[in-house]
Amino acid sequence: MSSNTVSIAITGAGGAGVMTAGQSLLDAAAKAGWYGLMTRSSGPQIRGGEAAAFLRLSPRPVGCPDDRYDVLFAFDWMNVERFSAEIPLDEKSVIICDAAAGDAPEVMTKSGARLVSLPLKDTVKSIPGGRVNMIGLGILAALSGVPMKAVDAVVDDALARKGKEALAASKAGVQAGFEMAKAINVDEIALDASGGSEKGRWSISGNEAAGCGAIRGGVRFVAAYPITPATEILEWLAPNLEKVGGTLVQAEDELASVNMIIGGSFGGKPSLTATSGPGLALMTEAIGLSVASETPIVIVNVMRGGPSTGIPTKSEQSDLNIALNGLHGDAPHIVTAANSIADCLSTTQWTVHLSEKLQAAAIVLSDQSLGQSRAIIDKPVDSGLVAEREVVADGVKDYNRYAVTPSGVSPMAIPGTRGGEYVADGLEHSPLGRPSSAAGDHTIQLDKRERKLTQFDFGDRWADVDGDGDLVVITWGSSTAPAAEACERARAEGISTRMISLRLLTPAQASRLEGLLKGVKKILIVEQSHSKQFYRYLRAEYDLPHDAEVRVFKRPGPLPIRPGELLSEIRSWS
Amino acid sequence: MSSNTVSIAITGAGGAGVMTAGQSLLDAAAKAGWYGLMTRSSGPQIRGGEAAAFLRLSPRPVGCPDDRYDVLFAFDWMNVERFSAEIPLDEKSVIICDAAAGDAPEVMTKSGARLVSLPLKDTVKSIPGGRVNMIGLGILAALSGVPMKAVDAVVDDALARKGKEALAASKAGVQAGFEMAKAINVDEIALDASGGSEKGRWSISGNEAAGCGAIRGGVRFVAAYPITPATEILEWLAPNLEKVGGTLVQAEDELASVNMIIGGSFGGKPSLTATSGPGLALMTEAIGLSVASETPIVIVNVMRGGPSTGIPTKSEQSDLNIALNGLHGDAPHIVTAANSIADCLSTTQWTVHLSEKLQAAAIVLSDQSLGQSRAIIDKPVDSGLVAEREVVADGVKDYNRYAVTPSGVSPMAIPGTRGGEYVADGLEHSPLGRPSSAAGDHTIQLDKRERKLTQFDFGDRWADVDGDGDLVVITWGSSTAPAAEACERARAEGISTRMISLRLLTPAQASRLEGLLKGVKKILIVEQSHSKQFYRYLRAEYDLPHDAEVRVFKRPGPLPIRPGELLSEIRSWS
Amino acid sequence: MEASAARAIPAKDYKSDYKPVWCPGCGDFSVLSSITKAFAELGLPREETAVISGIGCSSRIPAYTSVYGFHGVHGRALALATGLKVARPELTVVATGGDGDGFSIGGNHFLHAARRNADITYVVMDNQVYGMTKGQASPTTSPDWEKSKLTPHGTGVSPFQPLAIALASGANYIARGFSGDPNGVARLIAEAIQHPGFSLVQVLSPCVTFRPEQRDWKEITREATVPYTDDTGRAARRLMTDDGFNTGVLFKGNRPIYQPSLEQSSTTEDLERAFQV
Amino acid sequence: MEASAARAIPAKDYKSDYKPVWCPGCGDFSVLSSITKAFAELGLPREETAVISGIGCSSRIPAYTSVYGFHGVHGRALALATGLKVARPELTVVATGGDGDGFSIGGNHFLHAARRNADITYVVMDNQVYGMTKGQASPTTSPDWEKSKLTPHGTGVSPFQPLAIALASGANYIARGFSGDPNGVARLIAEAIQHPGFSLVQVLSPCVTFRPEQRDWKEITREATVPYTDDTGRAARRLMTDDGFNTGVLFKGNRPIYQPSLEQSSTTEDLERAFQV
Ligand SMILES: Cc1ncc(C[n+]2csc(CCOP(=O)(O)OP(=O)(O)O)c2C)c(N)n1
Ligand SMILES: Cc1ncc(C[n+]2csc(CCOP(=O)(O)OP(=O)(O)O)c2C)c(N)n1
Ligand code: SF4
Ligand code: SF4
Ligand SMILES: [Mg+2]
Ligand SMILES: [Mg+2]
Repeated sequence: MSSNTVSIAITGAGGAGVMTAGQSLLDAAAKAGWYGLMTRSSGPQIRGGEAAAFLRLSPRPVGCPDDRYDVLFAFDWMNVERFSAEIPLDEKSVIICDAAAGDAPEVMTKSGARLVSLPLKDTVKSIPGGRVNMIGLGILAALSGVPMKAVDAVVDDALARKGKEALAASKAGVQAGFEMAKAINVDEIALDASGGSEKGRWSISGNEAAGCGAIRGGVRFVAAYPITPATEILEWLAPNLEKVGGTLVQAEDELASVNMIIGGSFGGKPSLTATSGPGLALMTEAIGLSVASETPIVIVNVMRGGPSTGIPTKSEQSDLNIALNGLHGDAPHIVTAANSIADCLSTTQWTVHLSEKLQAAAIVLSDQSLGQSRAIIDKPVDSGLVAEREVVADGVKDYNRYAVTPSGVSPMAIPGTRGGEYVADGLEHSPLGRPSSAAGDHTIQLDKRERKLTQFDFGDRWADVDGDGDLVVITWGSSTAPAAEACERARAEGISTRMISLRLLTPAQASRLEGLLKGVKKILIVEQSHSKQFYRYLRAEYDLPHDAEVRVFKRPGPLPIRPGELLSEIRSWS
Repeated sequence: MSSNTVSIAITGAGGAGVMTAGQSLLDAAAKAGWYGLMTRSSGPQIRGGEAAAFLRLSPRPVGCPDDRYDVLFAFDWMNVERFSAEIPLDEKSVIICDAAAGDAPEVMTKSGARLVSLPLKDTVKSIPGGRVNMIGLGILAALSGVPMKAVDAVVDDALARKGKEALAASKAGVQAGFEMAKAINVDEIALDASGGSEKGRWSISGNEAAGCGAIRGGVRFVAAYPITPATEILEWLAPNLEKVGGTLVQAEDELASVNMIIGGSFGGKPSLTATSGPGLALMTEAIGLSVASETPIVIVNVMRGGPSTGIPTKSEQSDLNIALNGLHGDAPHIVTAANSIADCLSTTQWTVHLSEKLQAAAIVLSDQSLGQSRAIIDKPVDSGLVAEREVVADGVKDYNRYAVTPSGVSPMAIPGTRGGEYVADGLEHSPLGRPSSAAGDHTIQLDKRERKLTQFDFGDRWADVDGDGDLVVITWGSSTAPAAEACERARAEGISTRMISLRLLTPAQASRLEGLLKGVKKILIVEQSHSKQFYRYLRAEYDLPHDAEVRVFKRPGPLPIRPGELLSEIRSWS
Repeated sequence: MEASAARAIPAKDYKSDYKPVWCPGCGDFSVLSSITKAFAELGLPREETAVISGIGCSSRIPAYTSVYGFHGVHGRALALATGLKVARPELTVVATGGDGDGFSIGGNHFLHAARRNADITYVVMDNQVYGMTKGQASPTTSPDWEKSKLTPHGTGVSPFQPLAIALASGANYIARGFSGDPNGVARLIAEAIQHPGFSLVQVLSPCVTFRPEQRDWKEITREATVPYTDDTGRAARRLMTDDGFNTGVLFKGNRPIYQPSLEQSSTTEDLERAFQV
Repeated sequence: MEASAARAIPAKDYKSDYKPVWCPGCGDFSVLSSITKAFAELGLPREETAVISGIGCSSRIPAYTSVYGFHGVHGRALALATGLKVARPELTVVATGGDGDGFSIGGNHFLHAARRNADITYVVMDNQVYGMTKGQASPTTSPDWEKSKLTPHGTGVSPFQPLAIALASGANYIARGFSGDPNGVARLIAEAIQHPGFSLVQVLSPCVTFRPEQRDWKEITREATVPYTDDTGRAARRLMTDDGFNTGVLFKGNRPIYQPSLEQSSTTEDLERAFQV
């Protein structure tokens, strides 16, 4: 809802300070008590190429980029066409650029946006040690309505240790920017600064949130191999885990990392790894070992463009297939999906809890757009869900590791437990854990491993359900925010819609979803994949009402699905 | 159809010669112009433990074990209970055992089968150098109606190089068996030996057939890592491939083998590997590379019990999920399934052809029950389908490796081709093959890779369809033979049924299958998995008629699905 | 560890009552005895000990012991063992397996476990063949062995030198034994467990089924005459020129051990403060 | 190969017109030049030459050449290169990549490619870091490098010794160069291509972004004073005690090459006769 938010794109060559400007603006908005979201984009250069920061600020929580940008701030025009598809502009948009940067390229101006050229480089000359990006920060703060005080506080925090002169130069730059902004008529853009409230706000990326959720859930052992766009989970965990008595091992590859966490979990420590598609592919054999041996592990998979190496730095929801069905044999496991940056925390925490409780392999799906974006959110409430593995006590007698139980969960012996000595096995086995190829044992254990998942009551977290109406939008993961915003806008227009975002993908909660879909006439499925992976999954696992019309809005990455596109879809159907 | 076939189980301790007796009987039946099938089973010991051979002989082609055994021949009772679930007996069955072996165990006799105890060990004493299993061979040949002449010919072939005395001893043993058999009333069991015809019969296992199909299809490079139950494909290929100018590399692991064949195929040689579930799991990352780089490869996956190491020596159809959906990203590829031992040849050959034609990654699914069983079949007709890759000519100009074409197939340059120098890439790329993260390039290439599969006319081989009626059995792979036999029997009882066995699993031929299902009221889905993988796949990919009742007959391995079980299911529904 | 109480456990009590699937005469029977003897000699509490393996005939060993164990997937024993050891440093962790499991599919973990040098003992039953899959060449098979249908003219490839590779990778204790000498092997394993860091014990363990000629190993193996060294340069030269049949300890080093501390210094709330705006 | 015609191709024509994504100053620019110089010196026909890589900054190199190439998945360059070479022995196959790609995730293929000894040249741009993923420790990173958030106290693990491992595995030619000396590296690569079997050329190639201190390498690297040896024992000792900065050829061997013959002796029908009853 553009009226309530402001969206800003900042672009420039490497070294222009695009990210610093964007990050500072986000921080300042947070200090002012607003919410916000910042995503990043850059060219193919490893370092130092053109970069873009995309911000959306609002006094209300913000889940995804808006349909359009109010402001494009271009430090220069270097390779800006690379980003043009990501920066929808229109006649109400303002393009601000440095007068020294030359003519704005056609791909930007053809939108009809108002072009404001300002003497940035010239101005900065008059500020000793000043940098253009601080002027930009000042302009953008003024434009968006972020109070000067908040910007100052951020600059103070960031530059305190750089010395007085640097600080003064930056502040002067920001001030100059504020002044310059007056020349632009900004009333249509700027938000009311009074909307904010400063209570317990967090600034966090989805990857940090996943790491934090892991620790809250009780994870104390992590082994992993770096991969874009999951690495930040590990980079956050490494120094933090050790503070709470855990540890992280950088493994030689993903085969090692997943087997290491099986070892750590066998040793009684809730264990986790994080990766992305190519790494997940390498892990599936051992995930099957976790399933067969009933050794709980959690894998956070941060999706990127596929197939193969694909588009490592961009988002896509195309690892759904492999997460659900990528294991050989009949291998029931858990797949959950985080549907917002904040939810990366709570879904990871919940998944650790489930994995431990059910002695199951569990995959949390996140993606690049959640993991590598930073949001200002409310401090997430702690669900209190932690690892609670069912174990046997020291001195246990006649222990059967894979005993048949009504719940399907068999109490586990942790090394150190006398009488519990057993051998975990990936071969099919008897209740005692001895290899067996007997049909009876196979069926008993297959039933047990299935039962522990299907009989468990997963509670309300299986999905987020919002609104009412007989047009239902079903979606998941990062497509949730645009879908939710589209539904909200539709409702504002009088079109009643219901939004269902599945958090628990498998075991499928068929009766729950089917219950919600009774009598529904229109189903819109929204996903960011090329081959309709989510749609196929829904068909396979749920009886969608026969008489409902089902439409699929799907598109692969890298471009985000925007709320307005979905709104059009909904409108055109009503 | 018991009336037309004879089924024999042979059991005994390691060293008793169970397999030799079984194999000789099968060979003799073949010499007599019959068809037959032999499967093997053994205890957990690596070598030298108890073993069982299961035979079914008939003047008509035989695709699967029967519902029951006419004869159980037990050299001894060592751990025979291990096999009891695999050997259904009834009052009409005959159990033949050595008088010296002690009492028959209750698990065998409770069937009510007639017990005939013969002085095998005693008799053999009178034959210098004689072996009990040759007496057994004689008895079983007589019981099943295989003429003495055929048995003699087999013994001649097998023992010629062992010297005259060994040969004489064996023949004497067989002769003694023939005589002994007269004491048993065999009229109800023995087939009419005249039913056979000796024209061009082959004796082949499914794994050998897959190897042979690979060579017929044009495969000239193989890299692989041994794994049960796929190894025999490689063991057959290694010495044979080199004779036709190809080669096989034993790789260090499956990651190497799949990447090696991508290298071989990039070099222009049709390339293949063979594996089973755990190996396939390790290969999925690189299969994605084959998809993205459009380098054709074929993987024959011989399924075994899962998940994880599971039950390596037993059959199950539970790698369907991973074969269809085990790749990360949107990665369209080909999955075919062989539905008989002979079809392992033609489906592999066809798949090589498809993979090369469409520059696609292709998985052929077979399983342990096909791969490691041996059948007497008609010499398979050569379909003439071979590798025909679309390539560019030497001296090509302005070459774009990933050029957008209507078919989706872009002509490939093989190293050695001047002007064709290009870099194959797993990163998303432009038509020229340069890395690109642009939304446009991604969509173009995703569309192209999908289009080349969906637009291709796969012809009639997509499924085997047999019979008519509004009860339709849909199945695949090794479940086809029992389903086909059940349908045949049902028709003989006047229940009209149609059988559809899908050979092409993906790309799904939706309009073809849906066409066949129009107006159908009863659909019986048959598969050997625990989690209904095939059923879920059908739901996801096809619109099954809304008003049809769908039932699923599924069971995991290791026990085979028997025709009679399916017949009961069909009967109870009619 | 209550040493005296624990020391009371006789070797046979470290064996389970589960009958091995091995062929009669397989060298692995004797390696199993050596392992249990070593455990008994060190008086290891059963519940504080774990045997981790991959897949292969030799990798079946955990089930035949009475300690904790993990029979994982092919080639990944050392990774799993590393995770266990790092997460639970107080346990004695012994990884076991075959030459195929350890040096072919598991080669990368072998390199990196040796280099990382966590306190793990790795016992490899080397029979120069893939026993479990019925007789293919392994990395240690000599190039001219023609009995596998997969390599009908032999592999044509020089054998893998596990000890030289272990040394170059960073292993801290390197020894070779022969399964025909179970007491000698038991001593090597006990010492390997006691020596800090990554210890490799290669045990020549005949596969009587697929490599019956290995019965001759009892004639060929001999105790090394040169004492072990702690000098990596000298050890490298020696191991590169070794014929593969010298038994005993061949290298003992003092390389740094990998074991991150698991002490807690903060609470989750402390960490979370960093997110506050 | 039409040597004289081919020899006419200047080094720059082995470069493509595609701009590298590398950071300004990255050592890999110079390695690219060395590779193309070596190709030019040997007069390799472009269409008979292939450069195969995995994933990493360094692994981007194939696209910057004008010969055939494959930018595969992380860690598998040598496997892919082996398949290509065995299937098409007449091609010149050069594998390239980084220390992470080759020695971490690709370690097993490194071992076995060296052991197999197919006629491949492997050029590793060693910058002791994962450049592409923004600066984590690689196997060759020194244990006390604390700049990666993943290992905030350093890895604590001894660096991987690629040359010693290559030797122990069976490589046939082992050399080290420094990207600051592009002509020297070009010579090593050319010689490596000509030398039969598996050749390793480790090129110290600074990552100016994540390891700016590596600019000092130009002061530290030096030409090796001892000439190379063909004696594996002596080479082993030398490489185990080497400090990692001696450049030049360090080992040249005569180990047997892996190249199955591809001659045809039968028809498919001949083979099928074996199935006839
Ligand atoms: C991923 C995978 N690939 C292949 C196999 C098949 N496999 C099982 S054991 C084995 C080799 C075992 O050789 P080794 O480790 O030497 O053990 P041995 O049987 O000789 O004791 C192989 C190839 C497997 N189980 N998993
Ligand atoms: C299976 C897989 N795991 C992880 C990654 C992420 N990744 C890409 S490059 C790289 C490391 C590259 O390091 P190096 O080979 O040293 O190359 P450099 O960038 O330093 O030249 C990693 C971990 C990946 N692409 N695939
Ligand atoms: S096959 Fe060889 S290694 Fe395996 S149990 Fe038998 S003798 Fe031992
Ligand atoms: S990050 Fe390092 S290795 Fe990568 S391009 Fe930049 S300087 Fe080179
Ligand atoms: Mg072995
Ligand atoms: Mg590097």
